[in-house]
Amino acid sequence: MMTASPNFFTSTDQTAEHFYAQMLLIRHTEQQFLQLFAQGKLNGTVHTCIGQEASAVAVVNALDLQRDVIFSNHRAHGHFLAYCGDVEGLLAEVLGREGGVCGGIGGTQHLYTRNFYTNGIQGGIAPCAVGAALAEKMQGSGAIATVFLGDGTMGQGVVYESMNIAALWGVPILFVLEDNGIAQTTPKQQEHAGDLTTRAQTFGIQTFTADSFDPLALHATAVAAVGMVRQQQCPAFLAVSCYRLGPHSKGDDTRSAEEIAMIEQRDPLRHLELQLDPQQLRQIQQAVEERVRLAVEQVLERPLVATNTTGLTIGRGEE
Amino acid sequence: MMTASPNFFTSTDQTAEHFYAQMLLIRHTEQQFLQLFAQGKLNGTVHTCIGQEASAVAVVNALDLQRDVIFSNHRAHGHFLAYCGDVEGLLAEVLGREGGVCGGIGGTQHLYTRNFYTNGIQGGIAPCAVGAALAEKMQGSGAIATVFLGDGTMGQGVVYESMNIAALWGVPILFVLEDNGIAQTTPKQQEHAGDLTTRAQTFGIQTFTADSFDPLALHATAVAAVGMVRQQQCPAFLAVSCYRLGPHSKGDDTRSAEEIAMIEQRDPLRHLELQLDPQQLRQIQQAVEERVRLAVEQVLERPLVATNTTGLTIGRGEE
Amino acid sequence: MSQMLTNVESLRGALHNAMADDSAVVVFGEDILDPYGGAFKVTKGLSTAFPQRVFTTPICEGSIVGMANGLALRGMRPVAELMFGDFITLAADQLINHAAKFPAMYNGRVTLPLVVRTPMGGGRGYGPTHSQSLERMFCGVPHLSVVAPSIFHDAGKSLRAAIASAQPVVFIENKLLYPLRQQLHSTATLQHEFLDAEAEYPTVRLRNFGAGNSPDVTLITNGGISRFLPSLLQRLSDEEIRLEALIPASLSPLPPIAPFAAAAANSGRVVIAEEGTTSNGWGAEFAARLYESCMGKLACPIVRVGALPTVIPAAKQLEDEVLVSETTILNAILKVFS
Amino acid sequence: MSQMLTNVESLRGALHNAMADDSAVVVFGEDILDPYGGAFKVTKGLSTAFPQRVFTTPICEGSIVGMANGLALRGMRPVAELMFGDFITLAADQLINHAAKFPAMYNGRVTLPLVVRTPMGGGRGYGPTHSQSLERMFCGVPHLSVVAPSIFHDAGKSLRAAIASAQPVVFIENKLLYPLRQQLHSTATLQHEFLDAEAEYPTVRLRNFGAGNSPDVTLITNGGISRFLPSLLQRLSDEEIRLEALIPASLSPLPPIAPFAAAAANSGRVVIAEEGTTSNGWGAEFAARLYESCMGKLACPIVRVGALPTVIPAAKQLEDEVLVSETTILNAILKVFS
Ligand SMILES: Cc1ncc(C[n+]2csc(CCOP(=O)(O)OP(=O)(O)O)c2C)c(N)n1
Ligand SMILES: Cc1ncc(C[n+]2csc(CCOP(=O)(O)OP(=O)(O)O)c2C)c(N)n1
Ligand SMILES: [Mg+2]
Ligand SMILES: [Mg+2]
Repeated sequence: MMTASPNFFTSTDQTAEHFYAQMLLIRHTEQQFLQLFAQGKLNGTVHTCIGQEASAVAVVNALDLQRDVIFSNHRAHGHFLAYCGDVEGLLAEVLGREGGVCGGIGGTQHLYTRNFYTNGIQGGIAPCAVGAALAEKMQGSGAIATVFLGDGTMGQGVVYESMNIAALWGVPILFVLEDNGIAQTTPKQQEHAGDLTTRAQTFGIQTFTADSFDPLALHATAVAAVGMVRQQQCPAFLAVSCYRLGPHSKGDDTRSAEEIAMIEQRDPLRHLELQLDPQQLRQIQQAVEERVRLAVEQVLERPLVATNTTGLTIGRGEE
Repeated sequence: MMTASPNFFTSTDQTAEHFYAQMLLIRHTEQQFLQLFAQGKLNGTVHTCIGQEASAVAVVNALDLQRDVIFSNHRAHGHFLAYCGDVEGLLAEVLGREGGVCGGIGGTQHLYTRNFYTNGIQGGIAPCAVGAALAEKMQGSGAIATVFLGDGTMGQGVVYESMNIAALWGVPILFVLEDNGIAQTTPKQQEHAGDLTTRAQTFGIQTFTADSFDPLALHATAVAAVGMVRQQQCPAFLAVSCYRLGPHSKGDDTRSAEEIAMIEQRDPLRHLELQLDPQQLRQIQQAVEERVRLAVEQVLERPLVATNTTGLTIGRGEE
Repeated sequence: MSQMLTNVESLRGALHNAMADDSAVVVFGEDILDPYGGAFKVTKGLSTAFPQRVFTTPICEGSIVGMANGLALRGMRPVAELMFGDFITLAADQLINHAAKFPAMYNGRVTLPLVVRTPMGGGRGYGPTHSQSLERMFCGVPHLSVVAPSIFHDAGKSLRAAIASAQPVVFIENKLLYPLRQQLHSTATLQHEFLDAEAEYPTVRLRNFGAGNSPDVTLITNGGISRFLPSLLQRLSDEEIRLEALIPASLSPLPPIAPFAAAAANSGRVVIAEEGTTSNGWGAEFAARLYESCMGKLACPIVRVGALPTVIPAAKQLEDEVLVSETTILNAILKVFS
Repeated sequence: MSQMLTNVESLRGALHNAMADDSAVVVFGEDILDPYGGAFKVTKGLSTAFPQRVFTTPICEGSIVGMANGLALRGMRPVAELMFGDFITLAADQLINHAAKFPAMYNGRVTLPLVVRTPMGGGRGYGPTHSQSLERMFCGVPHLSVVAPSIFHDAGKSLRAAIASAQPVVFIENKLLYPLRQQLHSTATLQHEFLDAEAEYPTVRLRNFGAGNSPDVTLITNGGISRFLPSLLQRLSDEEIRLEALIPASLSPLPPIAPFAAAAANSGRVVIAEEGTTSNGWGAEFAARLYESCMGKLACPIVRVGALPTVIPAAKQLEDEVLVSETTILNAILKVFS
């Protein structure tokens, strides 16, 4: 049974309750960000992954977190937390408090920890991920790389360059398309002609599809995809259909109330709740709530990050 | 019957002898360039389309040359001559003599005349062509745009961005892939994973394929593709398989003697010769030889282009 | 005097009027359709008014500018929006090797009336890839103009001039200026005039002192930095330091240097402030030209201020430290003044 | 003294040795495999010697540099070749928003030992999109180095230093230098020394006069322009004009200005020559810094020479007119000398 220990979040248990706990942790953390922003305690912006937590949890748990490399994007909090569970490091980073994973320089869109990297330029990270996967292959580490891309990001040509090279050279990389059907405010039909998954196929890349509404099934598919990438040392493409429940960043949601209501019906958290024992559910909920509440409290008590942060003075910056 | 008049080259006759004459004119002009280079009379470089003349002639003749817009690349001489037949304008441009179509500024890779544009950056012209086609559509001119791309150029992501937009917005553009199986020195198998034509299909673009070995059949296919683009106001993709008989630019051919010998078997000019009446053939050959010889003579007598060329002083350049 | 427009209102109005006046004007960009109207709302209302000529695009900045190039070559007047100025790197090839090349390399036989609008600048906590001022990379590119109105310019008028231009223009907007009101006239404490009112992109001269006096210090700046000036001029006025600020809207090519050199020689003390980093920045060229024209006439070296040479951090206090502030400029002025 | 290597030999040797010394070095680029060995033959022989670590790529400059970024982040030492420097626009986003950002924005917790090699420069009649010197766009980008050896530098040694560097380097080669022999020692008529021999990318000092004399004119230049210097120094020597030329290999960040300022103050007359256009060029920053450090010590304004502000034409006589020649530089020197 799930315990409320602070690192239940990084256990390797792959059960419904474990996934639920991780997803709920992400959900709560994201909600905190929106609230902190509303309270004026968060400078800048955030793109929350509310509604898409299952994709983060199910895919990241299919990886070998000791060695695999992850590249993510503007909507990275879920991937980050599923990877390392470092709520405080993330909160501090976004809130500009001491102990942020990038010393407050990166902020929400530019996160780094261990083998986890993000950037705020849509698509540009794709060839970086291919290069990283190639490095792992050349070094014989057995690791693979995974890169998360949104449906809108599939508009960038560099993604196709990357798929071509990955397939041509047998690079062990998993392209994960998180297809929430929207890019900022633009629905997928106004972004793309044809079908996104078959685009990957034409590069000779094997594709997998799954729905985030069923996290365990998605996880099984991700495990298969990851296994293929690792064993065959070649790319795979996993299209995850999911829904963004919240706004793009803060208040910028132009979708209709009906559409949002429809999307709420597809909330994978609610779906998982039905599968769990009510008592266990409450226990997890309490544990997660407590975890996030304490983390926020604790991080808000930390001093603002000091201005002599090393990142700013390295190399060229010393001039 | 074919006459030796200087503008037989721009007649709208679409017969084997007409195509042959145009192809031969291109072949001779290209050979002159290589010779002039060898003689030290040509500064810089040229990429000749020797072996690929059929693609230029068959596709360009499928267009409405009064209004359609053509975008080409580094290997543009054939497209240019098939479009306007201006041997002198091309020679003068590449030789830096007066009367060059771009005053000697552009040179071989940067040609412009009327509705015909080229640039030396692989792939970058593709979105320009989409924009041009969109302009024609918005202006209701009935014109379409055509863009010539090599197989190697399909490595550039911007080509996929362009196909996506063209398909999404119903832009009347014909993408012509001139697939000669090589990019500079790199065979297609080292440039691409999967199949190039199906890549276009996944954007919902209708594709056509043809072989330049049979110029009349290729022309018929191009006519069908152009007709579809114009009538349905949507993109099409025409994959032309062809062979580069000459080097990439000057002496840089790393292919084996056997490979070249094999390619020579696929010379569409020789193939067409078999279909023509021998007497007619000789007449065409003489006429073309004469045309090119005189053009070269005449252009070499012109003064070098003067240094106060207008292009260099417009706008920002005046500073 | 009637209430001045904000910058975003001025730009929005200019786009509306340009589209109404000329059916060749087309507008492109990511998420620019109503009701959203673009990330910074400059295109708000446009797609409702001109549904046939306003296009929301896929996310592909290279092709956005590439398409605009093709439209411009074929008789349209495209105005492309890049959502953040940082993404202009993705359009660098289309700007430099296409837009800035076609007219000249085709020997002047085509025109390329392109406008690429994009918001630059920090101060909003968006972090390293959403806060830069990268326009300096495009300054000095032959056959390409870089234009950046300040709050003392009529931004909409500058945009109309860019749209009317026969050559490609990178049009820089500043995120922090959008909500600010333009200040186009003199006030009791601040003299506003144009050095060259008839120029395509005029230069503003601001003074915190009256006629008959000469300035103590000359400040040359542009774009977003202008937001500090109303307060700065007031503060300096309180300190009885007479400041003359010159604010060109054309960052590249630079406007004729003579009036700037005359002003610099007059005060003998010059500060150049820009929002981006100073090394190889806009101000480097300006400084070099001023020195060339003012040999022996400057009392002290020109002081250039700009962002620290590093990334722009997300955390507010770090970002404040890296970016230019009113205080940075004030200190530079006090430095040359002393 | 033994025959000096040509630049291309020097660079090729450095790549060989770097690959032999460190199995983390990987080399990428278009058409770089043997027997062709790259458009300019710098990689010739490499794929035969190291078949597992030399990759010919599809035509996709953005992803070439992007991949190199990923390799560098994960412990490799990638050296990417862009076939022509003009195509660096296509990699601008990977250089500026990725390579130059990762180490700093991740708070110094990653390194990014990337080298992007590319040939710049005209003079070969390749026309507007194959002849530019675009490195100035990357000068001043924080956390990115721009390095360009001259014929008076050991190009291979500079390349080794770039490969050994923990941060990203744009390494500029000049097309016309490839076949020229490096000149690394003094001759009867030309004094060669390094200002800062221990620096990562040292600055060369050349003089056409002996010890005990002071220079009449200081020339500051870099890269491809160095090809004019042997003849130019000789010609000036014949005219009894004493020239001191300073040739930094690090274009950005600039080397410490003090020795340059001392040299400039010593002669009082400075010419800066670069192959690209001068507006907002490398020389603009150099000039601005020199002026700052030499107030009152220069006899006349610094003269900057570079390409005319337009495209680089294909036709030889037009190209010659647009690009810097020995004569252009000579005239500039005579101008400041008089
Ligand atoms: C190169 C680039 N262009 C544009 C943007 C602005 N932008 C940030 S997120 C976004 C939408 C992305 O949509 P999608 O890829 O579907 O991801 P989602 O937001 O749905 O997770 C846009 C346009 C950016 N960050 N980078
Ligand atoms: C952006 C860019 N990258 C590289 C080159 C150099 N280059 C010129 S032609 C060529 C090969 C093109 O191959 P392909 O597209 O197949 O056309 P082909 O030469 O076979 O006609 C290359 C790499 C270029 N001109 N532009
Ligand atoms: Mg999406
Ligand atoms: Mg080819």
